[in-house]
Amino acid sequence: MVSKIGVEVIIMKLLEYEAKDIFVEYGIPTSTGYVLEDVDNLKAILYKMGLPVVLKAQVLVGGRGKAGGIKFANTEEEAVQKAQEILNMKIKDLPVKKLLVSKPSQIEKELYVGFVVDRNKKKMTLLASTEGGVDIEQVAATAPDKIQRLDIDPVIGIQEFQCREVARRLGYTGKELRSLASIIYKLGRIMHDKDAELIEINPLAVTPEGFEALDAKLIIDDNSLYRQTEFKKDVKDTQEYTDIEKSAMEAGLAYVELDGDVGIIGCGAGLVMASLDVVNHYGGKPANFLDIGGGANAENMKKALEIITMKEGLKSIFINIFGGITRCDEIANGILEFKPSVPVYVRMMGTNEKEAREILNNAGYELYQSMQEAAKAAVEGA
Amino acid sequence: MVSKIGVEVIIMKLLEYEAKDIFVEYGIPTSTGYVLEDVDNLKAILYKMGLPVVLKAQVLVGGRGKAGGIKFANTEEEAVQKAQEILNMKIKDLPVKKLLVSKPSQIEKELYVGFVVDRNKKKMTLLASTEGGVDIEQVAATAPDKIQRLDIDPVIGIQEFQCREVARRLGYTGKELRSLASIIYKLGRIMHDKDAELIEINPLAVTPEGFEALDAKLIIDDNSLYRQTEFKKDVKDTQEYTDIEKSAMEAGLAYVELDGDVGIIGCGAGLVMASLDVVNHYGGKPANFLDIGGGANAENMKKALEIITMKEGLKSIFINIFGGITRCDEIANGILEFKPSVPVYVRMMGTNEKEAREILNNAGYELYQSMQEAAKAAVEGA
Amino acid sequence: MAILVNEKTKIVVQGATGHQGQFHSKRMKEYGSQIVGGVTPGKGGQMMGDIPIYDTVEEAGADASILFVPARMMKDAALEAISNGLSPVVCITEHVPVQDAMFIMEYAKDHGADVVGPNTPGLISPGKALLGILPPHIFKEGSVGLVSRSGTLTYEIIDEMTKGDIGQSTALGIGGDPVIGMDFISALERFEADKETKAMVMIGEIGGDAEERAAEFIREHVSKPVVSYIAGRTAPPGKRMGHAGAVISGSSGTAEAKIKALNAVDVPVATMPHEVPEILREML
Amino acid sequence: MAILVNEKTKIVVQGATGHQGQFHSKRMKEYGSQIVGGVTPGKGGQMMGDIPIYDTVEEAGADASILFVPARMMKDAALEAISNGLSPVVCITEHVPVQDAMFIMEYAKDHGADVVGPNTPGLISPGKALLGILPPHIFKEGSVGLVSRSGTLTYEIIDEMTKGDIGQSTALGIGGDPVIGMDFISALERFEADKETKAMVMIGEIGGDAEERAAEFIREHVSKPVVSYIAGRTAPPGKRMGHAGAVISGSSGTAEAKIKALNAVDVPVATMPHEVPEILREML
Repeated sequence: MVSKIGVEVIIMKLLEYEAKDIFVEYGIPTSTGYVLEDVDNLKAILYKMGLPVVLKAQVLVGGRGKAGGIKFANTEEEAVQKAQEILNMKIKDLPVKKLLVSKPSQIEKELYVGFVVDRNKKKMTLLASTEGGVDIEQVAATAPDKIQRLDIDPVIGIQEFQCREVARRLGYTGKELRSLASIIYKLGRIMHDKDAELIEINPLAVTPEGFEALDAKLIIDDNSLYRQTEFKKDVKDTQEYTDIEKSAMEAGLAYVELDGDVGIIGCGAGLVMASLDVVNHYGGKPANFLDIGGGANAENMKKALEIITMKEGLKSIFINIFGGITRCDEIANGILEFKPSVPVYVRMMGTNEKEAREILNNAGYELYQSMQEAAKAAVEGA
Repeated sequence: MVSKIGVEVIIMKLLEYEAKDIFVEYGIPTSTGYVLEDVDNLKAILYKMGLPVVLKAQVLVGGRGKAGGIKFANTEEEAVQKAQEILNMKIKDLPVKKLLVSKPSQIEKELYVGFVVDRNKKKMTLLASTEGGVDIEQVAATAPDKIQRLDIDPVIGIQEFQCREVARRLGYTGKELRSLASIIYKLGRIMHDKDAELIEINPLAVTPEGFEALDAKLIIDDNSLYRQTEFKKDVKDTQEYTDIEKSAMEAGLAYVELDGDVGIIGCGAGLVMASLDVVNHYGGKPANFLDIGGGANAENMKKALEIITMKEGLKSIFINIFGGITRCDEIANGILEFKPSVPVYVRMMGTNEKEAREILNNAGYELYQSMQEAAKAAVEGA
Repeated sequence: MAILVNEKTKIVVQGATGHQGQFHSKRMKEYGSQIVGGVTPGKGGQMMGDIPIYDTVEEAGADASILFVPARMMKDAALEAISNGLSPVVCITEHVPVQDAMFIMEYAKDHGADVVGPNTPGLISPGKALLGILPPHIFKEGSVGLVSRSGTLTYEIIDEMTKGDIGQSTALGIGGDPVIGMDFISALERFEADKETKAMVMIGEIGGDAEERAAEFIREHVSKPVVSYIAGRTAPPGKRMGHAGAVISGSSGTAEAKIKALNAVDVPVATMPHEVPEILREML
Repeated sequence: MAILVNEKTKIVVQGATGHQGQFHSKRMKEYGSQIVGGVTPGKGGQMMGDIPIYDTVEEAGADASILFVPARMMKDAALEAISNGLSPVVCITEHVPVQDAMFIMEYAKDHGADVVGPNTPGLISPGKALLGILPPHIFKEGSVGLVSRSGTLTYEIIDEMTKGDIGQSTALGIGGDPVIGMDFISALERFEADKETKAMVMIGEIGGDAEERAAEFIREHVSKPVVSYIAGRTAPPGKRMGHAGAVISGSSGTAEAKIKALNAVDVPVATMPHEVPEILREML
């Protein structure tokens, strides 16, 4: 979810190079390099760095390697050509806007180290494995004994000795144990200091020079924005979202883009998800998830309609409101403020339902009382 | 005790204005002003500040007020004259080197707020009282119910709500409760962040503009020097110690200056204290306490003799060594390296006692086996 | 009976003088909840209607607390309630940083307090007490215990239940955040122990494995009938569906897995919300 | 019997490879203590004589720990020992920051571990085990338990005892810092419970009120004879007499007050160290 504070929006996921900057700040040995937005300066950089180089698309979606977003180059010409190729790519529909140029490392082995928030234990938990370079969930599924876990007491915080214990359980000893423990400890400090939800080094390479973070993943808890101001960004400057998603963020609405043609607006995440399910049940394909939240007003409703109609190929709209704290008449007034070009099917119940009915009926909208009926009508109207 | 790291020595107690600088950094409302070492710029300062002013000697010993170290001035002439008076003063034998010029506050009431290390609870403990401006121990003795206490869990740390609870128990409510709670919280943060052993605002004045810290006491834990580097000072730049004490600090020896004429050197604080007591028991007056510590070497012993003989009026020296880890022969060699002008009475027992005896007998020293005998001889020889 | 809160529970409202706090304090009191006071540091001594405002929780003499404080003040306010021995401590506020939530939960565990939320509509024991922002008029006193990760979806289902004359012992929203206090298991455990409760409804959604773990618990410890509904059957992976906790990560957290786990322990899962009371009626 | 440590106690030495650690590991082992290993992170796998060195405490399989680590590493190392269930954890190192000491003690309390020190010479159960830096040759197996805030002063008194043929069950230095783990009371409590111990010696000094509180405890809970010595009768107020904890603050912490409190519960206090065995002999 995205929090809105003025026009600034927290972008939770950091790009590889952004996360690596924080690793460097904390003294974690990290493979860094230069970040480019075009190939203009690449030759000068190659002159400084030498060859070969590795070129990595800076994107926020996974599967970058498989999509061809990581390339090696041995000559200047190859580097320029491949850099241009990457900068021209789209990975999972998102254009690549930045590129990280690094020196390839001499990899002897790849480890995995990361911290996650464990919902069940209500603690931040370290996961570490000697099986790095692959998805940790895959390791968890196929070789769970290869993963070392450590729960961090939220009141006491991570302690250095715990990191040494983990490093030892991974099979390390002596100097390597100290280096690895230090990396784990620093990673845990970042997790805490920066209010991260997830931090990951995958792979953490073993090289002849020691450990080195080859990739970096860092997701900041958006609810911590007020104290993690360094991560505030204007939503316009981000890569992670589509234009409609960005507009929704700016309006403070929870929006998820989907493939179908029935637009869905509701109040409360659970009810909107259920609306999606019901539309699907009747053979419809939801175009989106849009939650105006509990206690929404007319303005929120109007904005929601504006945003939802930005979607191409939209054929009908299903509005599902259960008025608990939300007042139905307020929402009805919002609906009247924006007239979409596709039919709108409204289901409203609860607080001030009667007033809402009158408002909408006068404006020519039909009101449904049950979720199923309204969903069915929206599917048929699409 | 004083730690020595290179030639730098931690000076644990901060002067009023130094502590106030930290208060200001943390946002505690504080009565500040200008610090002077002579009266040259006083007129210019008065021009900026206006009159009247209060002039306060910056010294590390208590009882400054009673000693005349705090004076009010209503005119420029008065200010210059009184400032000069204060800068010419000695308070408890220490010359006043700095003066704080502040605006007098309109005091409606005086509170006390401070944190101490509670040895028994093994926690930092807040003491707060509406009876400020006097010694808190006096309040504790005469009106213990006027003191609110709060123990801080060392693992969890101080929480803001606890400070509000204390402020309420002191009888405050509304806005004043919030201000007072905030001051208490910030004070607790300083205690923790700066590794303080003691922090005190006495008095914390209630003025028409709100609370204001009129005085400030802050003692830093010398053992935290390695991480509290801002408090490192060269021992030469401090006011708190006599020349002999400073020399002892520089040599890394625990030294306390006393009034008598029998110099006392021993290994281990408890044994040196006992040596003092025994000398007293036989009618002698110890000139000092000097602990060369466990595992001392010849060089430590030589330094100890050099330092102890700096004391004027010294008449004899009692050296009391129980060799556990300390090797008696090592100490004996140290004794030979410096020849004081007063008689030396040595008692040695334990590890390598025989070798030590030989070394010292050859050099003409007499060796005692019991502490009492040696002490008695040193008293008689004084 | 009912669980967690009843007509005798003395309730303090932390953050009572804010917009939300004022509105809901009045509403809870009107419903019959014993609101003994509000807390807003700095506003102690005022009266908000007939509700006295205090600076600190310890003055109010309450058993339980509900919090409407801003997210950034939640940790301190919740610790205050817990430190004063209150339970349950119901955190309505959304957007509480997850590290603060973890700290609160660990502290609560050490002090033996129940925390509900954060990001929860709270709870209601119909006819006895409302300790939340749920619309009380849709509830009806009865013998079905309900626990849910969702707010409005709960109202939807409650409304259908009440219209079908199926009343509730207690209905509890556990909150939509990844790290929350009471979870399905702790609620089911109490409903199982509560004599008044004859059956339970568990409303889940995608994300995490709370429903799977609840299914395990039901197998071992629950003798009363349980009906479930899981929202997000058709949600795509990798997207947060409104709630911070409602996200399918890789293959984990899908509705499918949850439904399978529940069916495996003989818990029927309704396909659509309005089917819940129908299934319940068959089982009661 | 003896308290805290005996011939069966498996001991790990943290900070074993440093100058002090090496010297005392060897010395303790020679005395007969069961030293099962040393710990120095980064040096695991080495041998120090016949003592194996590990990277972590959990590898050593010990019951108790003694720490020679630098002061700035004490907190982490002590937490490691405590977290691994070791007890007692004997912190020899001096100059440990008081905030670190407080953290260690709170953590130890939560984990039920006994911490001795910091800034302590450790302890010895003569004839059984040495877990400290005390000079073992001056001790003699016997039935007097000794607890002390001071190192060399203890040796002084032990030496007189041994020469007077009064042996010791266990002798324990609790450390000269203001914040320490085990104190007089916890030591006296164990000596009282230990069948082998027939009498106790308590060596105090100026500063704090540990002796006064011990006197209270003796009145209520100690049936065996106790003899005391208090160092610093003639120390001036406001000065730290070598130990960080040995300071008279205003009117509190004086030797006079301590002696008075002890005499009030029929504990004789020797005027000079050599009188301790004389008084003991009368009482045994």
